[in-house]
Amino acid sequence: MTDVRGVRGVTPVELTRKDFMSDQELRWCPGCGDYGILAALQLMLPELDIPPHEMVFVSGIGCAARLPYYMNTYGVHSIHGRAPAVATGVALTRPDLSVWVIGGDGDMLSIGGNHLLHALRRNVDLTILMLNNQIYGLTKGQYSPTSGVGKVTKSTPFGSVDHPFNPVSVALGAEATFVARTHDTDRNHMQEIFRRAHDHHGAAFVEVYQNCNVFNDGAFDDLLRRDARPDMLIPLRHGEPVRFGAEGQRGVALNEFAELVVGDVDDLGEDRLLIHDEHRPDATLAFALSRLAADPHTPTPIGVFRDVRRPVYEDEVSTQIEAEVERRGRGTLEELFRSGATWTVD
Amino acid sequence: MTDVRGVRGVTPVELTRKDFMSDQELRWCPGCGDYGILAALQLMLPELDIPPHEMVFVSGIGCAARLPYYMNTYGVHSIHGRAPAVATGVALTRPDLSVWVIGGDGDMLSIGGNHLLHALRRNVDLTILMLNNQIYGLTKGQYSPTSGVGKVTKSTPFGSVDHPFNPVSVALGAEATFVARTHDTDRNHMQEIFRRAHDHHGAAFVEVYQNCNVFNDGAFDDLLRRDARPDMLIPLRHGEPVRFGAEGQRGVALNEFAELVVGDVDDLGEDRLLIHDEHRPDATLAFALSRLAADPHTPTPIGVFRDVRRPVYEDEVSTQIEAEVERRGRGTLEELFRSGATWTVD
Amino acid sequence: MTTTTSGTEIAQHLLDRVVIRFAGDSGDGMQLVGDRFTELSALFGNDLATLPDYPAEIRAPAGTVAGVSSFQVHISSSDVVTPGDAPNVLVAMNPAALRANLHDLTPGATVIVNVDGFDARDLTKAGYTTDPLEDGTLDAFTVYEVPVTSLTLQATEPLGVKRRDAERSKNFFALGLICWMYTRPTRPLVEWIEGRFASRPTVRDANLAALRAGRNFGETAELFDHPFRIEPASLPPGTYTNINGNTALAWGLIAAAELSGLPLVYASYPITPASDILHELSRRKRFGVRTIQAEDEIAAASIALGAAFSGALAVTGTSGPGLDLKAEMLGLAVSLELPMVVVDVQRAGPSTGMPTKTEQTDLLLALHGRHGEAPLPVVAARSPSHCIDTALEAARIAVRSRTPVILLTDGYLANGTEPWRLPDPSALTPIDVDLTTEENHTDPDGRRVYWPYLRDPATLARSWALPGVPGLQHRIGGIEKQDGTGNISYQPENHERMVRLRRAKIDALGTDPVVASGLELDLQDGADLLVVGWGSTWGAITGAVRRLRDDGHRVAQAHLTRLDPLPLQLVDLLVTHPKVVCAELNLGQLTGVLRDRSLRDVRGIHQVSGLPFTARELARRLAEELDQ
Amino acid sequence: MTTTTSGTEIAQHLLDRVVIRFAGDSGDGMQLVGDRFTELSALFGNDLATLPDYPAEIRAPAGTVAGVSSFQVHISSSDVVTPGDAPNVLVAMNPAALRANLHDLTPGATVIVNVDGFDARDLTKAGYTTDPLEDGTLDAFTVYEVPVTSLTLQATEPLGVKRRDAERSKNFFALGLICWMYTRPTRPLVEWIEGRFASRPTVRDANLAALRAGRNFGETAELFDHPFRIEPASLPPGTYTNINGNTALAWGLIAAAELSGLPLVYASYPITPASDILHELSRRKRFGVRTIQAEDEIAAASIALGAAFSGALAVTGTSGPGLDLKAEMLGLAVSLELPMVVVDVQRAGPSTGMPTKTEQTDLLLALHGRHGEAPLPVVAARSPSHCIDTALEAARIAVRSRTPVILLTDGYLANGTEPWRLPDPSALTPIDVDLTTEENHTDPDGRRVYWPYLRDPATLARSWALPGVPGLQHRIGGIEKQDGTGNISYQPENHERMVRLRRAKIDALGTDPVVASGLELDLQDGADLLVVGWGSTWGAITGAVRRLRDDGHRVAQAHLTRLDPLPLQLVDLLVTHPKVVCAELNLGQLTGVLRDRSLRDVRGIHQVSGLPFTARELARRLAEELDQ
Ligand SMILES: Cc1ncc(C[n+]2csc(CCOP(=O)(O)OP(=O)(O)O)c2C)c(N)n1
Ligand SMILES: Cc1ncc(C[n+]2csc(CCOP(=O)(O)OP(=O)(O)O)c2C)c(N)n1
Ligand code: SF4
Ligand code: SF4
Ligand SMILES: [Mg+2]
Ligand SMILES: [Mg+2]
Repeated sequence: MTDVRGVRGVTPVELTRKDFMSDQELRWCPGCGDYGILAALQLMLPELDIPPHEMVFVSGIGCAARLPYYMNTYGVHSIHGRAPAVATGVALTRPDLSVWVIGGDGDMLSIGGNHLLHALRRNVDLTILMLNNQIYGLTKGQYSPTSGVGKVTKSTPFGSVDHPFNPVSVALGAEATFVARTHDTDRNHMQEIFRRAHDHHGAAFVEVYQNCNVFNDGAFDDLLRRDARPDMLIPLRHGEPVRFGAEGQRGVALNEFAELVVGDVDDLGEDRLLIHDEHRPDATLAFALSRLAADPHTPTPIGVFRDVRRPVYEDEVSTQIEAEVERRGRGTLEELFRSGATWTVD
Repeated sequence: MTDVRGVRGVTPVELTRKDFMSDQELRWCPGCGDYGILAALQLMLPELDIPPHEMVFVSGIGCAARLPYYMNTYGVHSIHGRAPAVATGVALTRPDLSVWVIGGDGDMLSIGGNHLLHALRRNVDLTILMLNNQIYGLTKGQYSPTSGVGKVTKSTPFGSVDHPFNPVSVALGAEATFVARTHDTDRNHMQEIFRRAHDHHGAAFVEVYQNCNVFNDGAFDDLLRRDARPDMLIPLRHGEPVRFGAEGQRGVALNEFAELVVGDVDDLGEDRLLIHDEHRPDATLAFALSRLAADPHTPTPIGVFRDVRRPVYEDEVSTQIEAEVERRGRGTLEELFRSGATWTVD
Repeated sequence: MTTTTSGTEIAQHLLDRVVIRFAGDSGDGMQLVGDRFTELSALFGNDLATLPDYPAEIRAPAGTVAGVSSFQVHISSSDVVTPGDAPNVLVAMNPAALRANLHDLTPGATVIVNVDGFDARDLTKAGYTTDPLEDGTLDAFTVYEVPVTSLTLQATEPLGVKRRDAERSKNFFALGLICWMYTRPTRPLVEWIEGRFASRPTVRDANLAALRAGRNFGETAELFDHPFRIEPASLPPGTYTNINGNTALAWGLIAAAELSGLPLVYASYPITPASDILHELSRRKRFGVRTIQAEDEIAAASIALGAAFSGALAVTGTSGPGLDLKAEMLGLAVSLELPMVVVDVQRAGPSTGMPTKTEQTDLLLALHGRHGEAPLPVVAARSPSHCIDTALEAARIAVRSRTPVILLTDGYLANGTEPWRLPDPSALTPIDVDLTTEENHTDPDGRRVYWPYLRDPATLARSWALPGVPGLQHRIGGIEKQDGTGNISYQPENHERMVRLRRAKIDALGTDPVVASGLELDLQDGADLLVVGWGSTWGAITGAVRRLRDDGHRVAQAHLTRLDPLPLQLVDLLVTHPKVVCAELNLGQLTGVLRDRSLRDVRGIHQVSGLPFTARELARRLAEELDQ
Repeated sequence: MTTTTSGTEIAQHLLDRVVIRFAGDSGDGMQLVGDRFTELSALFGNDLATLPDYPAEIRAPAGTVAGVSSFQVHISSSDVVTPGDAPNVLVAMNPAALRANLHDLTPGATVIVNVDGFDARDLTKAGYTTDPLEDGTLDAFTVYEVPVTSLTLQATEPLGVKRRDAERSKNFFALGLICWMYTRPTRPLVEWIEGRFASRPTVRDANLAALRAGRNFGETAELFDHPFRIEPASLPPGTYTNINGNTALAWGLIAAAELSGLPLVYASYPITPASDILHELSRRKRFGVRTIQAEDEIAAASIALGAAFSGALAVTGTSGPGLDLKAEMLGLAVSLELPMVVVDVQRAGPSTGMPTKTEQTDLLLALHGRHGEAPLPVVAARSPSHCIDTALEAARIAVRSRTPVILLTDGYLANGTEPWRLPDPSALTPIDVDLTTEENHTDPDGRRVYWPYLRDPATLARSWALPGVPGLQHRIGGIEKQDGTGNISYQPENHERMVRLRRAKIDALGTDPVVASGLELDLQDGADLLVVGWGSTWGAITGAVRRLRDDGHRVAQAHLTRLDPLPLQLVDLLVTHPKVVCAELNLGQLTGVLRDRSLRDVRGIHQVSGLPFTARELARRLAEELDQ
């Protein structure tokens, strides 16, 4: 079999943001949170030392899903909801590539929920960024599976009656090995989380809070207003006690029912503060953290909830093939055709 | 509008198992676990005092999904994976009916995973029984999303490389309000759990361990062999300490990372045993319990993991309609047609 | 006619018709002024038709050609069948709008440009290297250069509005000007502005000021000689409302629910251009409508099927990509023989295609897009308001034959509007549901039992009993069923029988007296040519046929609103006309069906550009066929 | 010929052909003995064809008609094209097996019954009220009553096997008996049993004992006069293997991967009757095959698309319900113009239908089942071993034209077997992939750039560059693309152009020298009738045409293995023959296409019973058409 993968490039000496920018005009609404997310991504990527031609960005349909067009990498803008599965096909075929999946909350949790779950369960080596604006942007403003109860939108003029998903909980319930959350108002945090997600070998799921200023403006303002952040964002740092507030005066501790509670450190007691551990084999701690905030209106953890190692799907597939070829030799058509009973007519 | 729902029957004085048995011949393989599950169901149903004509059983495709044919109720044997959505249509239209969903692990967690998740999230008033045999029975033995890593099946002759779902964790991650687990070797336990699931107002998800003696015989034997049960089944009882073993000598306690650990009660200390609480608003406790056993080969909790109240989807839909009719009166076509600007030509 | 608005010589005061296109940036509010002008003209009594056209889904950068949004309206004192071929008047708010629309104008047309939008940066953004106002580009047209932005700013200055906000009112300036030009009373507009912006008084006042300023500018500036007048059309007496296809469809479904006594359940997943049906129905809680935004289109179809089983008038709506996804569930509905309406608002494909553009390319998908032999009726609306009738017809057929029905509209119908004469609701024909409420068969042992697949001998429809009725419990599924009992059957003869029965049941609709003919005929004795079309092209084909007749040709028209079963007389007509041409917005999907059925050499006229036919272009192509 | 095995008078020792059907309960191992007998006959050198038939998916209660499983094999010393119309010999292991199969026998046939299975309870379970062995039911047949069960028990008793286990060997007794009757050497069978049951010596020994006992019973019992002999067929020289359609398809795909140098990725979701393709490929890790059991059919298609983009020979396989689900992703593949093979093993629909039964009802779904204008090539296999060639052809077309290709087989081909002559692998034609590895276009400013939609002028195929190549980064999606650059374009003219280009690209395959004709012709000078068919009916039609010719009719045959684009000469043939009949296992899906294209009154012969045509019945119906 000839090598069809083309010539592998030598990594350019120094990659810059520009190397990752395509020539296509950005088509999001002015003020859209997607701009900042794209920028954070393009600023971070050069650090990975992977040339753009070894990256594939796969998306479904939605405003968020337009992102691959703006990346000077290989890219597939597929159809609504199917990006995790399309990306699985890429990773399965080409474990040598860096494969990214971009989509919105509707794309990934409504029509595409199942593909996301199975990609996480299989632990395919994908970096999945879900841009959560709690709305359908592209179709001009219907509620999404992450919109809150009571949300008035075009399809819920009397307020939504659907209880929303908590994307971090969903991912953890689906056996995800890496789960994190970040937001479009902190470029550094995004860059850090994107890099961590990429560095994780296996499926990495990142929820990015994103403002849709046209159809759901300010959905995350309670958290992300500059003055609210210290009291509303709970930064997760591996190995450190979970605390927040301008003076670190607030903290998170465990109660007797395996649940986490938020309180003043003075009341909780410093030594009772939860020490965050991303690497627990048991997903419960991460899940408990995800339940701290039912919606982005009470103190909400951001950062890496979970980061554990587990065999990666395409690696295991390759291993089985290699082992078999090793054991019994590469098959030939001659052998294949003769693998059943044969007889000869002269 | 006329009432199209037909004449509502008066509940017969005394319902019996026979009232729920259809005239169709059972077509499962001899020895299949599905027989016992059907029997438990038909034995329990009379207790509910709901006549069979007010029940609808909806299923997808699979061996398990054949169950509705054997029930003397209304029933839809739909297509693979879609039963939770079809049943949502039934419940939305007819909140007066008792709606059940039956399916296998492939039906509900592979092709139908997303519909299950959304039914749970919306909290549609459905009683969902997932008969988990960790295999595709109907299609003659391929691995399922609950089959363990390394499982050799027709489609994985070298052993599966997919990490399986834990159905209870998946349901909890998807905001389920009622989650339980039972198994086909204990008719009383099944009956109790099925009744509890039915009594729950909202979506109730029950995982039933089921033996497929033809394609996956003995998958749960480590737990369910008569002699193994005391040491391998951890019965969950609301308000009671979680302990098991022939003499109750084994127990479950919390560690500092919100995780649960299994040990000898003597080592753990009686007072440190976890007290089970089905009604915690926070799903973490239930999730922690679900993580105790990664597969049915180590001590595994059975019973009700979680049972909380949350507004029910179709109730909320009805409420919005009733409130609007109350407020502004039932609409007429005359009004509807005139709801835009009109003009008259003489 | 069109010449009356052109040229510099004194034009007639009285016009029969005019086609105006408002064009500007996506953010310029062109759809809004188009809607307002349309409503004004409707209230004034003109007949009319509209064609909104907006860009790709996400807002393109301001000032670019990709970001142009336009709204065309055709108003007339006589019968209108299309939104007009080429605009007589183009209002261009910026260079991109001019550039994007210029090629649709015919020489002599009037162009009103907002000169304030024509600075060097704007020109570059639009891709102009020289200024079209100066380089002769517009020589063939009557051009009015109006400083719309600055006049709007001037007019709103006294109100103390911020410059950025004031600029937003410039669309109302343009509207005021056009209202003056075509002698529209602005009273209803003022009221509308007052109502709409009641909670935002500054915006309200700015818009009112801009509107007045535009109007006054027309009256006082020496640019225009005098206004034109388009008399009210002599529409049949009655009360009218201006309606688009999506709203009409929603109303038709509500009417069908009322007429059948079945509760309406609408399950859908948002998709352009079908979403507005969901939006409209979601608002109508007072009519008992239950809407659900499903997790995807498969779920929407599944929910509809569950609703149908439970006794709802079950409907699911979508566009092409969603119809693909519903295929398997539709096959189940065919097998279960449950009533259900499936709306497909077609858009340009394949795949994501061009979501805001129109096409008729889902016909063969609707007819054949399910595995196995899974026939179902397919109907299509022929104009925006006809969506109401089509919804009623689809529901009637679905319930009568216990079958899913596919209802085709498209982007052009969905967003286009026309006046609709309100019917008397009490005069609408009720939909007979004919539910089974007791056992319908006697066992050999004399026991009365319920057989879900017992059929009406005339319609071949199966019995329909709803959950909740004692004694009628039954279970149905997608495995082949024994005719009568509905029990699972793998018998070869039974399968053969059921396959043919399901087809015969659909065919039986062709002769069913309760069902419409599905054919709109405008024949002509001794016609040389029969033009066949279906669905949304009715207006354009009618317009083209009129033109041909005006030119002295003898042309007959047959327009299908039902595609399966085909209308009964159709094959006869195909066989008896010397020439038959089928015009459709695809590569010949109906054409192939007609050729198969009639064995006539039916010729096809196809266009697959995302745009509707214009009557003029169609007439030209038909004339070519006549010449051959 | 068939009469030679019937009657009680001395029959000929030498037979030209025989059709044997083994029938018993699902648990009786009929498929196994059928397979074994087939292999034995293949090794012996007969030409043959087989038809397994098993019940609905879950095991029905033992002893019922619904639970009967059967295996028919047609062996001959001359050319075999079908598994035979009616069995000459029926082996019935119980009353249900007799009842389920009796109606397929013609008078004079031989029936071998296991009388031990005929007690009152067995008869009742099978629905018999009187004993068919005594009530005259079998008067027209030669009946041999053999106590198969008790003789098996006797034979195995010395081994100390438990009764229940010993009973399981009774299928080998029946096999032994038939082997004696048709003079098959049992040596290979003995070896097979020894190998297969090596780890379970008791089972091995019981089976061997039963086999011997059955053989000896034939030799010693006075029931049978003498054995028959069917000489080896004069097949062309070469090495042969007996192969079913699913295995053949899998091998064809592996061969295509080897011939193209592309790695094979097969993504699938289990579904009857396609699952065995997944099973077969999953075993073939030594060939570098990557298989993935996806979460559903949509995911399987998505994974295949991702694999195609990344440079795999991407394949997804399914049956009808799964093809419904793949529709939207196939539309994307059409739009992305990526090579991909989509296998549909058709089964009886609509909906779940009858999963183990065969049908040709997905043709129009394959041709038209996607929204928008989304054409793609469709090919179909005409016999089990032809699945190999068809897989190669599908892959060749897909790669050549950068397009998804639908490959149709069906339940009959999937499980039926026939001898296949092994080709010399080195003589197979390589598949030229023609990847682009450097920039292919020069910008106006002289910069070399990569344009993914630059086309080969002959095939119209677009350029294909794989991720990993520096400088060729590109992004493609389902929104309409500008021809050449592949950038998003909403331009009406571009869309019209692209729609027509995509169709033209498929049509171009019709004249492509690298592509097969797609037509199997067996013409006859002055033929009165042309019989057209497609796919799996080739054997039955060929058999029917032979019969008609034997009866002196002049009949031509044209068999399609490509349905889009239609083979070039086809329309000519349709127009030049006095009568044309199209025979297919649906309600006339190809028939309609032929009528449309040729405007000839092509008549249809349809059967939709879940069973393949028999040559005899087809000949009868064709003769009727000839008489008209
Ligand atoms: C099969 C299908 N159904 C529906 C659509 C319409 N659609 C496009 S994007 C979208 C949802 C967009 O929301 P989200 O995924 O949250 O992305 P956002 O636009 O908010 O970034 C929908 C419903 C489609 N393109 N395809
Ligand atoms: C769309 C579709 N894909 C595939 C199938 C084939 N199929 C039927 S049941 C089934 C899975 C059965 O497994 P499970 O749901 O676990 O049920 P079980 O038979 O084990 O009870 C599959 C793949 C189908 N019927 N429809
Ligand atoms: S609609 Fe919302 S999410 Fe989409 S581009 Fe505009 S602001 Fe961004
Ligand atoms: S295959 Fe397995 S699950 Fe299905 S009926 Fe048989 S034993 Fe039960
Ligand atoms: Mg969103
Ligand atoms: Mg299962």
